[in-house]
Amino acid sequence: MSRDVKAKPGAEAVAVRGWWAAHKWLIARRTAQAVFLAVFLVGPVTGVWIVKGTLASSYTLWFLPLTDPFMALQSLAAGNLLAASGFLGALIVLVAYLLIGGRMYCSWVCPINPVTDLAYRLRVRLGVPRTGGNFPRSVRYGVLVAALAASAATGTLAWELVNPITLVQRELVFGLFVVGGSLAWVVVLGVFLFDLAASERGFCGRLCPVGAFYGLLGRYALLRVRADHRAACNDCMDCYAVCPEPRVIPPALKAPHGEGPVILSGDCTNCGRCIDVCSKAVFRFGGRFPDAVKADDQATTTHHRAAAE
Amino acid sequence: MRTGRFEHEDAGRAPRPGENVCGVLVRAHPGHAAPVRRGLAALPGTEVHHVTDDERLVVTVEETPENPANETMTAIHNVEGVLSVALVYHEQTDDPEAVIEEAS
Amino acid sequence: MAHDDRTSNKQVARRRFLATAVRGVALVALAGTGLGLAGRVAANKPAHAIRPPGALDEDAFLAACVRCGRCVRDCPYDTLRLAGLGDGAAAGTPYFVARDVPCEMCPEIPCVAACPTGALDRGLTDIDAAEMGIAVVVGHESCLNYLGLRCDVCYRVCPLIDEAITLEPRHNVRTQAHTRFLPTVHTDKCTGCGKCEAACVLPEAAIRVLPEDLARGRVGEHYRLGWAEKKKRGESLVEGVIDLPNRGREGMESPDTGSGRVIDLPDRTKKGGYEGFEP
Amino acid sequence: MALTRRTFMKANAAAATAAAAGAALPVGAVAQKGNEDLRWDKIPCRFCGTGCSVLAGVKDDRIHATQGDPDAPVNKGLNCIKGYFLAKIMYGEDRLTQPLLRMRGGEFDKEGDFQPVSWEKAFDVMEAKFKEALDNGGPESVGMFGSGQWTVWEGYAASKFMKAGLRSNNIDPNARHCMASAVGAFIRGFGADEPMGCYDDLEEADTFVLWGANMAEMHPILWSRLSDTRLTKEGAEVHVLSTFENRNFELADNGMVFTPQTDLAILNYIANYIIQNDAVDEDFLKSNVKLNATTTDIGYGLRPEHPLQQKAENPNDGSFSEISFEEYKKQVSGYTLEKTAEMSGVPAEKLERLAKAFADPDRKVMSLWTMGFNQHTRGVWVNGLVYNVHLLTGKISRPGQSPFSLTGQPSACGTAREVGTFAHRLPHGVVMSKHHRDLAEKIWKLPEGTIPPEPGFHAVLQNRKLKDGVLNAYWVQCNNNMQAAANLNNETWPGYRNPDNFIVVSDPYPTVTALSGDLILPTAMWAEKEGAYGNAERRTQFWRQQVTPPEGAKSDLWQTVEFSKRFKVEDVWPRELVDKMPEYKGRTLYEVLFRNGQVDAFEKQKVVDGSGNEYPNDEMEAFGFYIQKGLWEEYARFGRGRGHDLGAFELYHQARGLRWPVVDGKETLWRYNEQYDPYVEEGEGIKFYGNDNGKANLISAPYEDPAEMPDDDYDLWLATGRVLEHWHSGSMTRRVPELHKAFPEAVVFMNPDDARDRGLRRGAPVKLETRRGTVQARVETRGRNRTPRGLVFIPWFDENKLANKLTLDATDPLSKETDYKKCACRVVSA
Repeated sequence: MSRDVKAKPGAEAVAVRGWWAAHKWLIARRTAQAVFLAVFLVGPVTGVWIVKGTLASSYTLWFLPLTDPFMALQSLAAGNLLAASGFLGALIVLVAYLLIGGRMYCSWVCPINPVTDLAYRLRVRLGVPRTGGNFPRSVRYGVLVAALAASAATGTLAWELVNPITLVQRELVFGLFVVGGSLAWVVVLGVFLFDLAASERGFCGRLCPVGAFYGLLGRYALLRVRADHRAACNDCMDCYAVCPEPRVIPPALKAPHGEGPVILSGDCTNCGRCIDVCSKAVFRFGGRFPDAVKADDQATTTHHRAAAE
Repeated sequence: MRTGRFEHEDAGRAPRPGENVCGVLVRAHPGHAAPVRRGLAALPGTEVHHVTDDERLVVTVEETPENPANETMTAIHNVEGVLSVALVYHEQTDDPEAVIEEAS
Repeated sequence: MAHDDRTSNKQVARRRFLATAVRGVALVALAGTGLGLAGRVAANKPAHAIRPPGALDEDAFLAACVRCGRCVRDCPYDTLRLAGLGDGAAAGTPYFVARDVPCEMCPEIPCVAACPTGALDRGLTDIDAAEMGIAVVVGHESCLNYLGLRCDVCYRVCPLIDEAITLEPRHNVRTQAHTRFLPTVHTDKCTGCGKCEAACVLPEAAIRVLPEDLARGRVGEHYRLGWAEKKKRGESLVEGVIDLPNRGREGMESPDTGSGRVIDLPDRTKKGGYEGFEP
Repeated sequence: MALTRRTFMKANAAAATAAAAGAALPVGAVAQKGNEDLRWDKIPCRFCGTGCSVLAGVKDDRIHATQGDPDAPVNKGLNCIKGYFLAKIMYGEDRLTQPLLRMRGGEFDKEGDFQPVSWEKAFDVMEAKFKEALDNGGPESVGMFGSGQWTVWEGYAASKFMKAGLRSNNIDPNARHCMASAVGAFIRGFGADEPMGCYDDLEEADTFVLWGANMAEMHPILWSRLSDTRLTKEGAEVHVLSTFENRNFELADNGMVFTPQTDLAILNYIANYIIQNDAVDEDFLKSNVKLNATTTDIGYGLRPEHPLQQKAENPNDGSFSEISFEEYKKQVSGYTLEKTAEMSGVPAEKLERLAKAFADPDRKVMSLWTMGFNQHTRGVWVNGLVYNVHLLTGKISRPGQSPFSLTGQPSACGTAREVGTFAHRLPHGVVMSKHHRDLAEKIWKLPEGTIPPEPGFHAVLQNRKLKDGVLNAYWVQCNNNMQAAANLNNETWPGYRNPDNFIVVSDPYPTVTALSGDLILPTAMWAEKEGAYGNAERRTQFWRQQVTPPEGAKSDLWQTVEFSKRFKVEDVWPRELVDKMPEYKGRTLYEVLFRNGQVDAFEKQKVVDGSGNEYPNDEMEAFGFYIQKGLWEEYARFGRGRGHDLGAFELYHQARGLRWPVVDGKETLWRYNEQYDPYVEEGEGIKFYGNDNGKANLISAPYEDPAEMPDDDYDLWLATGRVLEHWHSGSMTRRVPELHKAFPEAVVFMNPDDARDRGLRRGAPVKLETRRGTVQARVETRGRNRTPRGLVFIPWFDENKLANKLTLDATDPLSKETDYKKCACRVVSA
């Protein structure tokens, strides 16, 4: 993929399939993000408690404990074994993401995602050069290890001291997120500027150990984006343009016959944006196993350019 | 506040009035509070603020160029009817006439 | 990491790879160090930030707390606050400021029940056993009761009145007619709920709840309290020690000390005084 | 005044040296850091009857600071937490500065909203309403409810205005809720009101018995004196009786929680014990005491149609008749230790220990009581019973041997009792006595027959008569009776809101009472006027006006006297009366009552203290003469030579309070004792000269049940009371943020087991219900008050939780004082 991405990827899809169809998953995703924030806010605002707590750990209605497993891992690294309910909650979340794909969290739940998405769009619009901040995507695994190591070393949940995700969500939910009320908004601004000016899709794609953790978790998930109709691909590159982790596409879209057409990388966030913007309706959500569907496998083994790294 | 200091650091300079202020507790012989009070009033820079029921006198001594505080203290000792003299308080300032801001 | 290894670009690619890799390693190292430092800083909780009942020791608490805020949510009196970034206590952790809203010591301890991690110890079932901190009378010169006035507001608001705070009566030497009732905190009973600090009527509270490590004094292990040891044992720790009678005071020795001073008080008379007591 | 470092250093030096000598420098001798130019002057504390003296520091016409007066004999520089905040009580944000009248369309309307009006308009409407009531219903239809917080001259002027001016005895103070039972028993027993002893007894005695007085909280400074004696005197001991454990129990050597009302039995048991153990001081009894028995089954002071009242054989009968010692002995003999222990629930050994303290001739016993005794449907009886045990043993009128009634208001004694603002009282004596009326009419220069001979409506009756539409024009000054009166939902509120009635409330703040009225008059309070208070030990204290009130606020004295200008004698007196003194024809009440050549005898003058500082006096300015001095000197004529001698006006501005009778320039510490009391001749020993026979009346009275007791529907006792932080209805203390925070809202103190039985945890919101109303509050099972099973306690300071919606308006049929300590209630989860 190069800088020849269109200013408006998906324009063709809009023309062919209509605006709604070309934005279906984006809208669904933004709605989900809003809903996940809203359910936490219903209680404090109306006094009717559906969910108490934050993304770190919550209690839904009268029965459902949920705990962020990465949080649990940090806590474990810091030397603490969760209490039973917290442990159960972590287990539930773990199993859920094992099934649906860990990075679903990143694209459907995480409140930082809209911020970095916005930064990316602005970056493209403004034509900010990609040079400078492009450190390896694998750095996030390093940060993941560093966060756990720091947790172990300091005996505190190290990443949580700076984690913009929980910081923002927590402070939104607890009404602290006001200018002057707390510094969390500075952190958000920092993430935004980092992604805008320093590193393309830098935070989520290269730095965030939460994403890294969920990426590892999502490696064997059942729910996948499939390029079942990859034969129809006209190489318009729109899917690459919108994909936050473009490297995950080629193995499904362009792999030799017999491989694919399922996006199997744990890094895929299941955001579904590629489904939206494809005018040829190449992609769809489906199971991970090739025999689960009849692949319309017309993919060529023609040379293609791998995502440059 | 520096207590117990009677020597000026620049000993050659004559002290200005009010540079040194001492609080002195004077005990009078029983029945002698009144004459002691009069005797102290005659000493320069000395002021009696209060006489307690048990004939102790609350006195302040301000240093003057003519009478350094230590000499005044000695003079108090020599006042008729004085039983004991105890220095309780001492304060020194470089600018005795400085106006202190009034707190409200 | 995928990269093109075609010979024509091999050199360039390798250099580029190395550059990014070094940058990555440096970044990870930086992140690790930064996080480590942040962890240290976060551990420096200000003394006025009191943890909820059942909170583990600060170190263990920071390891356990996932900053979910559920204890804050379940506090019926809105005592607990969630630390925002830059509030002093580690961001997202629960605390309260006794001077503002003290802990009301709910018998069912809902904050502990809400905690999913054990950062608030579920072993705490009796709120009276909570050790959030210890109240300390810090303003001996400003405390109205020390001055002889009758305030004792801290004492009267204490949920463990007469246990955690008692009033120690002392003769008012100045007036010769009144009693000074000195509020005295008993550290083994005080839960650190902070009602006393909240209620202190002074512009700056003369009694304050401090974290236990700041509030507690300790007698050195090299010294024992003789009277306490004797009471514990019920008799003198050394046996077989004798004392000779004092001439002229024979028969008046106290059996305990053998000294001439009679320690045991005589019987009370009808007058309310003691037998043989002459004022 | 600019201060140089030199003078400052000198001041510091002197202060430090004086401190080292253990001596306080006289105020003003040293310029103090931080408050150099505050003008300090003495003033008694605004709150309780203890009568602590404070120094008020004034700057720029505002009290900036106060301090306990270190030389005041009562408190020696100390204060309780309320006194500590005195500097703040006048400066609440909602001070009233304009008269407020309920109006609609520019005119008074009972259902209208409060709107500001001028004083002129306020008095116009008030005048019309009072005249209308007088025309339609006569003097019976006007009334006034006053206060033990009035200054002496305010009470005196109000009493004179009502009783002589409007010829209505319908004036009563809120002291009716507080001290009336004590007064009743003093009069019945000794023929003269107020304690024989004084606070010096607190150091002289070695045994203290607290009968329903939570001194630890309600009289904090006196408690610290009592405690000091307990701590420093060999063998001193404290006995505490209460219906629940309060803070007194902390110091108690013998703490007793008894079943409500059984104090009657306990006192009879003590008398029985004294007799059975030959501990009676027979000589004393023979020469100083007359034995009597009271009429029994006297009802509960409820409305006559109330079933309980109908059942009583001798409702409201206060008569008593002489009996022999043998008869008395027989009457108390039924109160054996076993029976009394069973009735009261107090362990026998504790009761016996208490009885022994009285019986032991070598123990000096001081009995202390307040509302536990006075707010009692047998309040006069139970007050009398404590005198009985003191009289039997001769432990009275001697240092440290003292039955001592404490007071709740700063001038319950000085104003309510001494001035005679009760519905049946005059400055000397009672309205029922021709002799006393004659004296008052003579001093007041009024025609014979001016003062009506029937007692007026007392506090509780006033509310009933308001509700019944008999009392129509009503003026409330210096109290908060809508919050304080019992059964307010069914009696007080309907009375105030009765369309036939016009209610005027004078207050510095918008209290619930003010907001329940029709016209609110903004009042100048405490240091904003010259004043005099009399405390519980007969100590009269004066103060000068320290600051000017907020623009528009006027003192009660000004209000009463100014309003009297609105009436001509012809408006209020029948023609026969006016004809007796033709010189009063066409005169206003102001001229007849206050410009009578006595009250206006003292020219306008400068008010100056010992250091030459000058003070304002707004009333002197308004009326053109030294009205406070005139009222004082006229009032003092009632008492001089009659056992209640007061000193000259100026003397009180100079002294730190004087205990009357003040004779030959000396105070009196112990009355009725030749050694201390100038009224007792040499050789007479003890003489109770209030009674013509010189003897005290011992009045035997039995145990009788209270008006309402727990039953199946309402299964708990309800007691109400106070807390240290708030004074009475909280109208001043709740405006001090720190005090408000210290005790923000009323809670229901309940036994933990009772709470558990009802499924209530500490802090749970509950409904506290009686047959008369419901209050919602939180349960408190810990803290300062520990109730036994079967009893709950709620303080009544909180205007958001009006405890008196619950209480029963049963009163002592003799003193007419309400029992706020006993009724039946239940507690359910809210």
